[in-house]
Amino acid sequence: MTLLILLSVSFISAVVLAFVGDRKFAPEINILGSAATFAAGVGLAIEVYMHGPMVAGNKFFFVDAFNVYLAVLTSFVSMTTAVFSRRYMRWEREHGRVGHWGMRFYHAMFQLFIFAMLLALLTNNVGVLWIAMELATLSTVLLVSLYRTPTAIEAAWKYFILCGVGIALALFGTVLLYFAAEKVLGEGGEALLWTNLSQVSDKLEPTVLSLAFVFLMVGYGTKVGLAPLHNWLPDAHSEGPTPISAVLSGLLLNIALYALVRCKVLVDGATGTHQAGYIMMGFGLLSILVAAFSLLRQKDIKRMFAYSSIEHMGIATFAFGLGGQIATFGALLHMLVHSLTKSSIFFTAGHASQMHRTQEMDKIKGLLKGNPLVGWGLMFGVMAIVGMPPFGVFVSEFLILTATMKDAPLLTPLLLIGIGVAFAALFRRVQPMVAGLIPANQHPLKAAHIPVILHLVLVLIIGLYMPDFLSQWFHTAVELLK
Amino acid sequence: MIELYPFIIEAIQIVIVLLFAPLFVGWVRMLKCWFQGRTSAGLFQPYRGILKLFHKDVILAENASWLFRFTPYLVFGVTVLAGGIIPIISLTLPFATVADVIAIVALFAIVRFFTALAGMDIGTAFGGMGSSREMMIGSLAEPAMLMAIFTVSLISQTTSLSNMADVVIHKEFILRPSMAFALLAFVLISLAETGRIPVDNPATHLELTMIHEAMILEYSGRHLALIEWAGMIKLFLFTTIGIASFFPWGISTSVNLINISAGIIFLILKMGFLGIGLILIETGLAKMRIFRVPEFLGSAFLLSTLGMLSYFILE
Amino acid sequence: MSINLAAQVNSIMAALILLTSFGLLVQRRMYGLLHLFAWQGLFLSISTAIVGYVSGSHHLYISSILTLALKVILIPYILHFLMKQLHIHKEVEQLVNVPTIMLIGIALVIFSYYLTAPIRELSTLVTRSTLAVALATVMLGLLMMITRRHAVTQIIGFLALENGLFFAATSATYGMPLVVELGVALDILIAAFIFGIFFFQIRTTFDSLDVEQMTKLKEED
Amino acid sequence: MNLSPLIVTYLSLFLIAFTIALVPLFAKHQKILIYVSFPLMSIASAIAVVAGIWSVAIDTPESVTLSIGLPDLPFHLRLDPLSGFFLTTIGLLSFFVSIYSTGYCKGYAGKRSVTHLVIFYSLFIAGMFLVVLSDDAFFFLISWELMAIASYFLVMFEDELIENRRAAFLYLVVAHIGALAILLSFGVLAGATGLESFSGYTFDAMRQTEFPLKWATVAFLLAFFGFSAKAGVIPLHVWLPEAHPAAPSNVSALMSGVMLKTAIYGIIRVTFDLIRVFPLWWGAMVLILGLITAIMGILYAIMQNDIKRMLAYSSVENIGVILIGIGLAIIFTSFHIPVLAALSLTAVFYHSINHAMFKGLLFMGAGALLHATHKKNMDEMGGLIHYMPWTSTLFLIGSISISALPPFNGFISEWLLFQAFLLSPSLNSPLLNLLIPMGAALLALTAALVAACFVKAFGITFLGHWRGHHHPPLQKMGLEVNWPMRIGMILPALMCLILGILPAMVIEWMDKISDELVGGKIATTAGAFGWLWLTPVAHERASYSGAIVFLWIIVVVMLVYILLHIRKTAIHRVPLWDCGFEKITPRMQYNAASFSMPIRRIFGFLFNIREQVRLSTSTISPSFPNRLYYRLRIRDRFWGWIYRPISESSYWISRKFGRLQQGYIHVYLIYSFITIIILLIFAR
Repeated sequence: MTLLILLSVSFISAVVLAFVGDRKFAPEINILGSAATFAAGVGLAIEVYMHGPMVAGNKFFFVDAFNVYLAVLTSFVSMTTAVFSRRYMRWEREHGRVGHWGMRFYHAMFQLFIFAMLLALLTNNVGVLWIAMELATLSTVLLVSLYRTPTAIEAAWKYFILCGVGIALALFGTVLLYFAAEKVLGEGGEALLWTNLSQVSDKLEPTVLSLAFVFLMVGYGTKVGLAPLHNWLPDAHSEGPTPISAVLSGLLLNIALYALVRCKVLVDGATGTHQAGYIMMGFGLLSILVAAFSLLRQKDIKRMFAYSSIEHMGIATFAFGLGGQIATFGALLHMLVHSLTKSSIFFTAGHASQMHRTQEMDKIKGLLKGNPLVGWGLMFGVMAIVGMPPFGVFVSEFLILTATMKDAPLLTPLLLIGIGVAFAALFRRVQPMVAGLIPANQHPLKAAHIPVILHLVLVLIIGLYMPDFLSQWFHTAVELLK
Repeated sequence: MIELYPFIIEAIQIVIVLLFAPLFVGWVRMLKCWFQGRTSAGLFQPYRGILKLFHKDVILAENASWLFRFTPYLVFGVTVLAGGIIPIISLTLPFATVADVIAIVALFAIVRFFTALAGMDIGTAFGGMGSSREMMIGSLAEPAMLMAIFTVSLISQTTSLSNMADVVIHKEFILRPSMAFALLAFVLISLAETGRIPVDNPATHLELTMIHEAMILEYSGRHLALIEWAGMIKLFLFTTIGIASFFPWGISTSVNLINISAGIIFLILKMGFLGIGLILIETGLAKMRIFRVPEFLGSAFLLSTLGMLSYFILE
Repeated sequence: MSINLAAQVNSIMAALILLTSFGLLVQRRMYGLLHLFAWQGLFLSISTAIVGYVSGSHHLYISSILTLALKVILIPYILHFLMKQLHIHKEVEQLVNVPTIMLIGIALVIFSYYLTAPIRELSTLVTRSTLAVALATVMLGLLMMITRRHAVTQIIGFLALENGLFFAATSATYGMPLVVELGVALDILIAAFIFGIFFFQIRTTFDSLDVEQMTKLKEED
Repeated sequence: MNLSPLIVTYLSLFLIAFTIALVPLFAKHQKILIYVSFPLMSIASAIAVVAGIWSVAIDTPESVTLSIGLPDLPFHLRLDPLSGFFLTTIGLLSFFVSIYSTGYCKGYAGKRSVTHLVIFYSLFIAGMFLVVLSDDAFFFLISWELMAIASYFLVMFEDELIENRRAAFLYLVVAHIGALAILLSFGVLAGATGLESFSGYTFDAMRQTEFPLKWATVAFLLAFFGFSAKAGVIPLHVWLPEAHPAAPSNVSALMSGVMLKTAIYGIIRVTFDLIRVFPLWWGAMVLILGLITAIMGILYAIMQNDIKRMLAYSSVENIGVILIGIGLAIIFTSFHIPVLAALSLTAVFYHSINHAMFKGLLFMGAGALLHATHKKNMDEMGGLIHYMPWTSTLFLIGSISISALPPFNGFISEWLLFQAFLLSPSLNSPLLNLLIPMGAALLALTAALVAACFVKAFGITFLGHWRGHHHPPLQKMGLEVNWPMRIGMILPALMCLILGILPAMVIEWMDKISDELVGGKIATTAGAFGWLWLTPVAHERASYSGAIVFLWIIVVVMLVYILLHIRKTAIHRVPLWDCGFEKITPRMQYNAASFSMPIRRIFGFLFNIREQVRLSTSTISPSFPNRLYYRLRIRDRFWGWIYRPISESSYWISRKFGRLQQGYIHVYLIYSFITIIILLIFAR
């Protein structure tokens, strides 16, 4: 029941907003819808927490510790993003960057996007997962080109084509998966259900599955933003409206990674080797390095943080690939803290670029004095994202790095280089933005402070005191992913 | 009950240090005059100089600070303290345990530190120049000195000068290469530390060659007297350190009065000969340019390090 | 129609699909592309129907009809409409080094065959040998997207790639579950609308549909 | 509840938390904020000192597990003698500095908000306390980075200056990379415990594990690298002379005085407590690095004209000295000579607390100068002894102490270190037999150079005439700093003296630490002749009595003074003798650059020096130049050797990676294409 509410609220809000999305009260509806979704998500989480994993809707939906935590996270971040977008989009509209239609479109698509992500998470069907992923792409493609600038259209086109191709390859992988599962589970819908697949994974044909994994890896990996398939990501993040960048970075990447990890578990079960893990580690490592070194040459604030997302997705992918209790725990935690932190960074970065009327970092200065919330928010957000304790990202990086040191010590120098360079690159850019005197091109702005503070406080709390239910959750999820 | 006797010997030694130091300087100057074919002013001229200075008024620059006035007293006090520690006539000095040879070097470092500061206090170019050069020389001479003495102390397994001398006296005499290196280094350093030719010339006030004299150029009256006196004691003490580490034979090892007297006589004899040696060096060499001094001291440092190395490698 | 015959017909369809893929790869004219694409859809639809007949799984007929409606009628029509609107139906695209592209295409086919060989051994289905063709179609679609510089041709390449997927789904496995196929079809439909919007946006912003112009966002300086 | 050192420590930490909580209340009233928070911080620090001294004295480790942290890895705290000692050191200096800050920060009131300063200052001290208290890898790193972040913000306090920002950035990057290395080191250690669960991250688990040599070496090297980056060991030191001067002086005092010590603590903790394996070459490596750091540090210090930079480089030198001791301790432990190891460790501890005291004092003195004259460049100061009698005297005491002159404290630790060198017998290793004499030689050279350095610092700054442009700058006595600042400096000066004249007592107090770490004691012999005498090994071998030296000097000076003043002689104050010139000007004095010129000449090859002399001659009399330009630039060679190559190669790689993304969608598609083909081949 809660499951149905969870999915339907966002869908209904999308439909409603498609008609009234340009009204004055539309942002409130948006917030309300997301809040209801979040409440339903929490309800679902409590149910799962109490009674364990469940299958619902004629086996169509499947909820366990792994996806319910992501569902809660998704609905939470989308709620705070909705809160943020109220002030942010009002400003955009007042300054003529979006019109009536744009607003309508924006609000409707925002909700549809959330719906697609939740569907992708909660569905039991590998095929439906694919459909939902495609839907998530399609619903955001036109949001990226919302401002209709040449670069925005270029970014959206690249996003559309690259993710389209990627996801098509994932479908091929899904077909192969079905091809293998069919022989064990028989024809029909049963053969595509996670719940069934995971039980018989050791009976699936290993050669087919390892081929399938390649396609799934490249397909969903494109969406995760793993190098060298990442090229759409910085463009899309930098050109779209900031709330969209925040959810793309904070949520969509997670969902794609979720799909990947689910597939990896199946493949591992079938092949009995660690091949899938090695592939993921390779992609992860490459992404970390490429992103870290690309970070050094960024000039655009949102583009820079997009690269940082690639880096962190690389870390999480690497950790999932590494496997083992501590690394998997770290990876799950990393997904959580990264999306909280990164979305709050995008919030502040968005405000910062509004204040200076530009996304060029060289022209952004004196944020600490100009708008302490934005300044300190950005500063602490970046501190958190680069893995400074006591923020949560540090915890996950701590676990991942130490686990790597134990299981694959020869790779740690590469990880270390990546993390170190990313750290230096981010700080080199952020410090001049927050420090110093207020420049002439800075305009005062009423910032949406709740989402930023809320996210950062959460990340801080996770870093210092992880609640029991959360860790139990993770532990259950770790067991699932073994 | 603390024995009183050693304290009496201590007192005697300090008196000897205070009185013999000018005498030694007088002896050296006399020898120098003879060597250069001049008529000397006599053995006791240094005493007369010091006394005269004590009776003069003090002329002080307007901007001299308390540090400038305090330095002579401190320099004198520290030097005398060192004189109470080094075994000159006897090895059983109660003060000998106050400081070992490292501390003695550090005591001389205090002297240098404050003299250099005093040189800078007035704010003349000469003072700064003297201080700068003095610190340069000191920073090379001091480690070399330490190394030379370390070599001896490694052999005797102690850093207390009295015990070092004790060991050398009582051990069988062996020709050690390390000792030879150390001795050579020590001679070189002593020349530098006490401001003798070829490093510094105590007899001139030629502007650009002064080192020690440049620092104390502004002193007068009793301040100058104290500093001069302390300088003489320093020369004397360096000689006695050399004696104690390399030629300790003759220094009294007990508190016996006869031994003490013998020790004093031995001291006078050794000093006499060392004075001649010093003059031979001084007349044989010319004053170096200031930037040749690092080479000179560097070779001393090298020699002393070689001494220590050869202890570890050869012995 | 016996199963054997059906399999033979299906193989012919597969060959035709592969042929059209090659045709798409080297066709310069817009209209020609469109027609080829429609033909490919038609072959796909027929193949699906045959597989449905052979396997007895009736939802494949629905798939077949869906394919027919979408890939043969609707999307070509939309594309046709767009081309008219954007005045590009007469355009001829420059292609570089057709022989090389063809050679790569052939290499891809061989590669696909090589890859799917072990799987073919496993399969008990009569349509098993078509998996290689499906993979080759996917790869050729990707190759087409790589070699073409026009937005419309890129999209056609993309759709051809999806055809390959579809072909894999039907021929290798006797079709995915219906809900999945419906969903996929829906997604393609939405995608068709979106690229329609895109063509207009690109056209109005860049004055042409040449994607080579869209190289502002890059890391090189 | 029984009162125990750990509970006292809690009290201190709670007080710090309370102080931070108070800050928002007074954010609008900056003066009150200063008057409330800094005294509270000084009380908190004083309490920590009590706890530290107590815990060392009772020698029973106490540990506690907090209920926060990771789910299965709650924060572990432990107060053992080693932590207690460093707690004492940190607490002592922060006690003094907090008093000083009350006066110092008043200078900011009305000019800029000190709210951040207060918050981060408190967090910084709390972070340092927690570093030495933490007993698991995770909490250690949290505290470690808390310390780093807090100090980063403190360095960036005056953020409108671009060089401060650069310094802070450099600092944070090096600190973070160091922290990552430490993290990996803990990863190795935790991995060796099996890491079945999160409890493998506790230090206790590591203590109970025997590490295979290979992994122990990896862990040691990583930890050493990480801690060295923090401690400023050459060649990882370049951030230090940038960051320490950039911070407000009270913070510089803490950073140089005690923050560096946390790195020393880390090295000792990891090496002697957690790993407990002592291959010879570790010791040799630490010793060699220590020697290089010491000698290079002090040479760079001599070259500096900025007083705070000079002090920062001098901290590098002192860290080198401490490392020498650690290296010797490792060597002796590997040869199973616990007494000598204990002697070296005692020297290490002694020097740690000494350096905290005198470097804190000196930085506070530099702060006082900055406060009064708003200048950092020595060449613009001079003659301040007349205007700032307190500051000058206290700075002099600091200079004497750091120059290792008796009877002050610096001498004791250096003396102990020399003893350790000299007592080392012929060891069964040719390398060491070469290394130990060379080490002693370089240490001696360092000690002598320190004196030269501080003669320069004190002489140029406080003596002579004012060198600034406006002369005389200031009315007499108008410059002296306020009382809180004076007290903040008087106390460490007193500590310098006390530590200098009562070493036997102090060593007896801290002897348990080395006993616990290397199983050797020296206190029974060190204090065998009562508190007056320090005889580290045996009476015959070496002895020293700081108290007697001190008393003797006082007595003789007084005696001579009285004797000479029985007969009154007049003192005539006269103008300076000007050598016959018309007028002698302050510009004729030796300045900082000229003072260090001889040493610069001798050791010039170690630096990257560019000297420019240009004469501008008038056309009338070409042989008499009317102006002479002199320009001197001294750079750290390590910039060119290590840092620039790293940064340049990073940018080079970055450019190469940038080529990946050249904007053509076709190229991106080709990536996908190639990726999938490669993977397919791989998977087949």
